Amino acid sequence: MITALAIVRTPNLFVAVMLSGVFSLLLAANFFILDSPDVALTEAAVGAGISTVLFLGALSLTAEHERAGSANRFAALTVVTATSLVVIYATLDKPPMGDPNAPVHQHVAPWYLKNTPELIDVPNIVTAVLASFRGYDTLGEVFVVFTAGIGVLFLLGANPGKPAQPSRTPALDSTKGLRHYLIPRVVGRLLVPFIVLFGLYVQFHGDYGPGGGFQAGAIIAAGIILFALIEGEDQALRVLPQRALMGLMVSGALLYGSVGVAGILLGGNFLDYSVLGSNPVAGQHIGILLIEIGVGLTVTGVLLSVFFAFAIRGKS
Amino acid sequence: MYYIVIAAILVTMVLALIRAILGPSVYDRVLAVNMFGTKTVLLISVVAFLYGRPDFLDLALAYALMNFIGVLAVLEFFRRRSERRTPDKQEAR
Amino acid sequence: MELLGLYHYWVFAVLLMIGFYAVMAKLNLIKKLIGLSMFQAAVFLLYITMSKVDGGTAPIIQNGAENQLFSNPLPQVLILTAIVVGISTTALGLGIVVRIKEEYGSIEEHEILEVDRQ
Amino acid sequence: MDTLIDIASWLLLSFGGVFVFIGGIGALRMPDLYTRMHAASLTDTMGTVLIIAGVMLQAGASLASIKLAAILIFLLFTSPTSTNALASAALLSGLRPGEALPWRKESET
Repeated sequence: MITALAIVRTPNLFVAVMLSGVFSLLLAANFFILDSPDVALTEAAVGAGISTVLFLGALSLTAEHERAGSANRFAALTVVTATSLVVIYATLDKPPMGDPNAPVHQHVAPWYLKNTPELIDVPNIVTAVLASFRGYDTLGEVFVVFTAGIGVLFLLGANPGKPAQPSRTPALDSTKGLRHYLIPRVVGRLLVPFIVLFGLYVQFHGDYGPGGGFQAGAIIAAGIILFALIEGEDQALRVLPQRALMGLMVSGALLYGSVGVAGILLGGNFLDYSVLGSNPVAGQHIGILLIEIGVGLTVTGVLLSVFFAFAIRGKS
Repeated sequence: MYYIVIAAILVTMVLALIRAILGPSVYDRVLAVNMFGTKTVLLISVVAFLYGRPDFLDLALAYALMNFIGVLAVLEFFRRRSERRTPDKQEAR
Repeated sequence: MELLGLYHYWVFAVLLMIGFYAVMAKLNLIKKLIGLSMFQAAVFLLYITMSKVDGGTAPIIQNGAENQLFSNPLPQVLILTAIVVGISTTALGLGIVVRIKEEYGSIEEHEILEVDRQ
Repeated sequence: MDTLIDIASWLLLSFGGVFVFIGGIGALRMPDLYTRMHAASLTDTMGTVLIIAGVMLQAGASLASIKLAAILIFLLFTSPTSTNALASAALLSGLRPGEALPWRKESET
């Protein structure tokens, strides 16, 4: 099932992008089978939806056919085989898959599993570890995402102050987006609110089932991208101007940081939520909720502004 | 019983994958990818029941939505490309 | 039997090497990026494989069920964030590629080098 | 009663599996895009409905069934839509139905 994907490498660029979409779907299904629904949800939302769209956006800006072959194929192959031999030799030392006595399962993980119910009382342990025990890490990740978003905006120079050429003729405007396909348009319009609603559900249900800020951000962004595909980017930008997206990014990151600072002000440590509520457990709940919202806002903002940056670039 | 269904879905996924790799035209590939996506949704929902954790159906829902968005994005990409190549094709239609 | 338990790691190794090969041998920058994301995916797969426990179930506590064996949540947390970070770095890479295309008129490595030499 | 429901759901599941499989073969073996589309849409509608109905019977009346129903509705909305968009896009790009059929080729020669 998984090895079949080795074939993904071969054909032309466009096909490669589509096959990589398939690849990430497969990968996500595999994650699901390996008992990690949270990760599978993220991979599905990010890999299958958004990265395909982004790659396509970049492709439409560049060439879509790869030109003649690779120069130093032989050298590359040698290096690759050598490395793969090393890697496979290394895997021989690994414990067999699913072994409960493997070293990974002996370190801090049992402590998380044992103490989550009493300290945090959130059913989804992944969320608990993500937002509370390892809050610093997640803060760092959020800022990496944030920085990457800003980097793309710098590179593609999408200037939020300047509206994208208002002098377009209306006749041309009516062909923007998938407008002339009636049925997709109607159905898509019908679906957009449901997708956003589903994203919100994932966001706030993250404590109990698979979900959380990262996934919800990706899903909501995908919903709005669908809107942009159907109605054309101009329409979408009118609803959600880039200034607002910047606001989303910044406010998400700030929310996360300020929760941490609030912990200090209330007498705890940075990112220590226990002091936020009347008792520690309630405080943890509030903290996790706020942080997930912060993460969701940032991810939505970044992904959308990257998408719009590509889209606008493509038109001018 | 679930296993038989899962096997059927997996085989179909492989067939769709072959079609996606062979596919003479791009549209064949899009079709195969779309089919692959729906099969993944089915697979997830059956596996969720096999594992006895039916609360993971959210995943299948997310897959269904993402797949749709992906296919629409691909079509939009084509439309734009053909517009760029032959700008007057719109009127000819 | 011992070896069968390792096959997931081999899948990981093969994927990793395919990605590696694409990054090194392909001249097209977008192809390189796809290879890079495949490399990432292989690493994700490695982590998630490690988190699996036989007979365990996903680490979400169900009401009414006692003493369940859970898979390890820690690698899952790491990968969850890594996926999102991965897509944003890929987006950054794509942004750079688009700029390169605009400056050099090509996304093939050797052609870019030629333009530089002139 | 329980066994009855079990049998019903198993029947549905296996029929669904059969349909999915047939559709898969069809999508691989059919001669041109439009016929392939027809085969693929078979798996999308018949297979999906049967399998999800079978699983729903197993789930009984619970939140899971509601989610399954939502998945079913979404699939029934989206997959014909994307197939339609695909067909119209292919038609616009100048791909005519029936060109690759074997008898058409024979009659031309």
